[in-house]
Amino acid sequence: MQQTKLLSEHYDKPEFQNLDGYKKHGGYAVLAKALKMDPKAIIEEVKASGLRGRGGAGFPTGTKWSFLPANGEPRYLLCNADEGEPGTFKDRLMMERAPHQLIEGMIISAFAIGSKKSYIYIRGEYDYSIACVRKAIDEAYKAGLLGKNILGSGFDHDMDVYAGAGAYICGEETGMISSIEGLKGQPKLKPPFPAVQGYLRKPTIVNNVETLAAVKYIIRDGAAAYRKYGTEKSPGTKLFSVSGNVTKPGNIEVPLGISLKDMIEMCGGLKPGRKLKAVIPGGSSAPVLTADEAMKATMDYECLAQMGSMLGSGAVIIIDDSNSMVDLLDVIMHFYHHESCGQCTPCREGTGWLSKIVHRILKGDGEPKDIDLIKKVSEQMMGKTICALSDAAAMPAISFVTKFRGEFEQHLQKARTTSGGVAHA
Amino acid sequence: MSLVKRPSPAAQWYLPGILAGMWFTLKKMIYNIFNQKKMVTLNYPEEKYEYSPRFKGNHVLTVKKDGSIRCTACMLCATNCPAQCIKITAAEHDDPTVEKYPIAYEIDVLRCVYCGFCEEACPVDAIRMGPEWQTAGLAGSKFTYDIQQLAYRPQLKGGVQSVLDDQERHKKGI
Amino acid sequence: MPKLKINGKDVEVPAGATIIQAYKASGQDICHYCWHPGLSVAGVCRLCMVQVEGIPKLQIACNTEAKDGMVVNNNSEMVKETVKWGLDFHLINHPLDCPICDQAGECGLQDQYMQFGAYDPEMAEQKVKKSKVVDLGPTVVLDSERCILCSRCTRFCDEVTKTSELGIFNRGDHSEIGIVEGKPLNNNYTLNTVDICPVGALTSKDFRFRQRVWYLKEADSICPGCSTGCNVKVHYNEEGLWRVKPRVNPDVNGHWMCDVGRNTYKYVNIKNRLLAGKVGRRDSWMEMSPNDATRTAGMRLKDVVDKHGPESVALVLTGQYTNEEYKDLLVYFVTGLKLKNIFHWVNNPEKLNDFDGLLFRGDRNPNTKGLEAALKLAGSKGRWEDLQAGLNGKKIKAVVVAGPEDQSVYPDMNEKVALFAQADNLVWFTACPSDALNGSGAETWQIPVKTHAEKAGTFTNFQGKEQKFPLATTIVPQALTLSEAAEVLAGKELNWALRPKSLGGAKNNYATTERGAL
Amino acid sequence: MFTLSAEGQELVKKELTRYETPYSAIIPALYRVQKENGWVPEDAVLHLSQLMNLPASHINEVLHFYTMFNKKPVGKLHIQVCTNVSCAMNGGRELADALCKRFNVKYDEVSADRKITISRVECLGSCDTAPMMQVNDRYLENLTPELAIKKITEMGG
Repeated sequence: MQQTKLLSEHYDKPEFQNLDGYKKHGGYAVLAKALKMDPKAIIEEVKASGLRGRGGAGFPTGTKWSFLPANGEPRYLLCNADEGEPGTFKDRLMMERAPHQLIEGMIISAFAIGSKKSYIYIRGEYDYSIACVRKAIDEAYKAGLLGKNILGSGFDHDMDVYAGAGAYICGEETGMISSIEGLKGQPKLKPPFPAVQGYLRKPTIVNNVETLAAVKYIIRDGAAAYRKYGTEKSPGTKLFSVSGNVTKPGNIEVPLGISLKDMIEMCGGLKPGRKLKAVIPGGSSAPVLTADEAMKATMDYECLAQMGSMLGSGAVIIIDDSNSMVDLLDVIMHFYHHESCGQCTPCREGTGWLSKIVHRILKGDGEPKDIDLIKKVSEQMMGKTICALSDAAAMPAISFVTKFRGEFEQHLQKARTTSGGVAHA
Repeated sequence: MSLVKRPSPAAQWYLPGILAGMWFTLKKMIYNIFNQKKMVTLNYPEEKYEYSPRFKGNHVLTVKKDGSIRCTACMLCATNCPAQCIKITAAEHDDPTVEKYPIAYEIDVLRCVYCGFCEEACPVDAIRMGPEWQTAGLAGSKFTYDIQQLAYRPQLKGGVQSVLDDQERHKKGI
Repeated sequence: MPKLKINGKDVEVPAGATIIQAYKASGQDICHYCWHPGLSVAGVCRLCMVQVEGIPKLQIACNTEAKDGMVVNNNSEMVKETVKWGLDFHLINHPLDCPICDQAGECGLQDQYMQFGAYDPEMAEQKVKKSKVVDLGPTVVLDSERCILCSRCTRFCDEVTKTSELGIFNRGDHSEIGIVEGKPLNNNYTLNTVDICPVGALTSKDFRFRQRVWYLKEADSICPGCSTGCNVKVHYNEEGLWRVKPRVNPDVNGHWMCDVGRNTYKYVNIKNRLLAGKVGRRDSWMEMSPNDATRTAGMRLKDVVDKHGPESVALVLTGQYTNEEYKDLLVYFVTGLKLKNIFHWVNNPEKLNDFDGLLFRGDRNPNTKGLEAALKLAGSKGRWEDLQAGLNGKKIKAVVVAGPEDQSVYPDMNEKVALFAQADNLVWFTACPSDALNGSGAETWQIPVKTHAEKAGTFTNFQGKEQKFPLATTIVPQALTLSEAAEVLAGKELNWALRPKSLGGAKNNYATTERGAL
Repeated sequence: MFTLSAEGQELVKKELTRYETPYSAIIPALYRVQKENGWVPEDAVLHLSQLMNLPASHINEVLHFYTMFNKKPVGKLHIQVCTNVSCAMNGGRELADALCKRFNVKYDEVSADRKITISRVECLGSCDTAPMMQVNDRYLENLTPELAIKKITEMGG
């Protein structure tokens, strides 16, 4: 199967990084078109396209935009490029290879929602991406694509890059707003939602890099053309970051709804002699799929939701039978323990607790009741906190121990036999 | 008018009874002289009876391995004491892991009813009731035992160590 | 005014109120830590979970606005289970050394665990170790391990005092409250953080380890520290007062009080008090009961008035007594002795109108307004210059002073004693002994009086608001109130049956203290 | 006490007005401190607090919240090896261990010659090239222990 390259069409052309090269491939033509349109029409177009947020939650973008209150308050557009979800690297590539594509999409979106200022929040580790985007913004300012009276349309817009400093939680939209406000990146209580009171308590829209870039293509080709890709409820193409035990890991752009089996094949399949054990379909916070489930899965929001997992940010992690699931869960739990912001108690204490239990099992000190305890603790962490990090930690924990219970039990068994047959009562 | 009943003539022969009693005493005395080990009585105060270690006698404050007092001055014993005979003054310890300790701990043993509630209330095994029971004294004021008396009186030979020490307790996550 | 149903009970709350406020209004229990009515909503403890009909997920009551027709409950199994687990999460890294902890007995975690938790804990992992006994500033000590990160104290410093000394550093379960080195928690409201701390993480250096809270009783009172008149609770036992805490009164002090006001309990305690009346002058004093001292003073005053007329006696009042006392005293002096020389001793006139913007005022008397009103009623026109002139010209032969209860706020104590001692006779009502008085050159009566905690009465605060307070405890039973003193001065007998008895102080065994060698 | 260079202070002042709220300048200011000093010492917080006229506790909160600010001294080469899922599956942890062994340094500590600090970090967003690591701000990808050691030695480690 071939990739369907919409966003990643010119990724391999080095000149695409520069304004001139970008313009050669039709860059900023869509912006000129959009600026002549009615902002409401752009929102309607995006709504009609059925574009869903590519950051993880999959919320329809057009609907999100229409939540903005119709008042005279200044609005902000924030681009979420804090790509922290383990397994995800699609936004980094876009910012490095096609920064202008993002900027163009952002100006169009800002025009649609009537925002005069936007920020691109890039995680601090992406030093090169920050440099690329900064350079591209400078070029755009020089070319009159940003600043006052863009392309003679009378629309003013300023854009800036804000570099994070290493916190997964800043990928959560309100956490990111806190971070840009110069506070700890702790998520804020909802309600009020950011669309009503976000950055500096002003109406704010937060969108993922890929979402904003896709807006450009929706305006270029129209909603109907965009809907040609993908499924009815999950239209469009999506960048998937495939990693793990495949021979050719990397970014691929495919229409939503493609089967996971095809995707694995597109990435060169598994290493010879290895068998598929499990797939994490949407970044480390997505519940894991067993090999059987993975063979049946199609990569769209609905199918994965039906299987009890989620598409998330599109980070597909392929796990073959050389890995121990207990070990992987330990890695994942350590991650969430490390990244919990420490605000809400269930998450702050629960992630640490889970991490300690799983680590204990891994080290051979597990007790039979631990598996059920993991489940109980995780269930109590679900939906009890301000943001979804608690759920993100609980979901993989529950899915790992239920779907691979045998492996965990084996580990406990092994622990008992290796420690001289003395049961840890 | 009361009627006095005279003793029977047989009862008037008291001498055999006395002699029988004296003979019994003599028999026991001779037996004891030759079987001193089997004697049940003690030559108190030269000899003293050893009560079981679980006897609820005079209080002992236990000490840690380094000899410092175990008590954390939580005052649960004082709160629990039905005779209200325990008086504690707490203070801040220099060592942050100890936090709080008693600078004064007094038990008025004349008031104490030896119920043992204090040792039951103690969460850190700092107070115990020992087998010591002979506490005669000449002055009433001598019966207010202070820390020195409770933890380090000479009979205790440097103090009673509690089973668990702080580090061990911490390791167990208590 | 939305009307809603809470656990089956109808409640009406003001518009914009949250469900947790509705719970408080309805008088029903709800588990919570981070929410505090005087602070912003943080919503981090996740314990005030409620089930709102029509919403599948549980909601936190503190951040959910109460809407008309809502049906809310927190007694369903699902909520109970969640709260139970929420408590378990709080206790995971909280040390279970309650006996050592100074908060035990008034700890939110203990109370709510007993009420809502009471489960069998399943946590068997090592607890996270954090710093203990951290010195945050001159008044507060922190134990990070006990902290449950409810963020009340940081919010207090950010929102109420706006000094932002405290912050939560690090993240996840390594988060710790702390200060930046070189910026200690040092403002006039620090001890409020101790009050709002639901656990024993923040403790007051002044109270820490001094008493177990279950030995203390509390009584309502009014803070005598300044003219704001914060509503407080004094905590006391038979040994005396141990601390002062604020009591909620939205009209006066809200939820808070200042650190200066919290120190007002100290001079009340017996070791700082004048216990017996003292009559005499410099270096030669005779002790007698307060009652006798007052009676002899009364006789002397009558003599002076009889000989030299009422102009020869001056009455000096400070704003530290209750309205009732002023009234009784003035009745005796104005109608009994026909006195016109009545003066108001203002301790620090230049700072009188200072205000720190929150609670603390420059007028360090609780009842200046009350005294002014009483003086006005008595028709006093006493100007300080007249007093000075009268004393200098030896026209005034006797001065009666209702001296300050808290002498530390009267910096001009020495000066004024020297001034008044120019008269031949000086009758001074004082709660605490004073070196200045002991050096008085006039024939002086030092008469011990009761402090604010030992009498019932009314203070009028700076707003003109009259605040009644009851008698809390009795520290010096023999001391008199000014009302009683007025009676005794007039030659009447006190009703001894009604006078408070001594509380006995620390418990003693007579057998060990009174019986000597056998 | 640590102070920023005149140039650094100028930059911080400029950042203060760059965003809508002065608080937003905290992260850039801390970055600047780290750039000048290699790590952010405790007293830099007080310095920034005076310079920026913001509460020191807020600056300290931000400093301790984000992992990219070094709160302890680090070596000239700060080697951050990713040990998250994809890298762990492809030998990231073994790579980190091997580096520690080769350069004789414990995790998060500075080597004896002050040149190297090795840390294990969470996902750096380069999962397709696992295992990978970041040396200062440079990504090194598709590594094996031997390759990594070679590259570090080339960079002067």
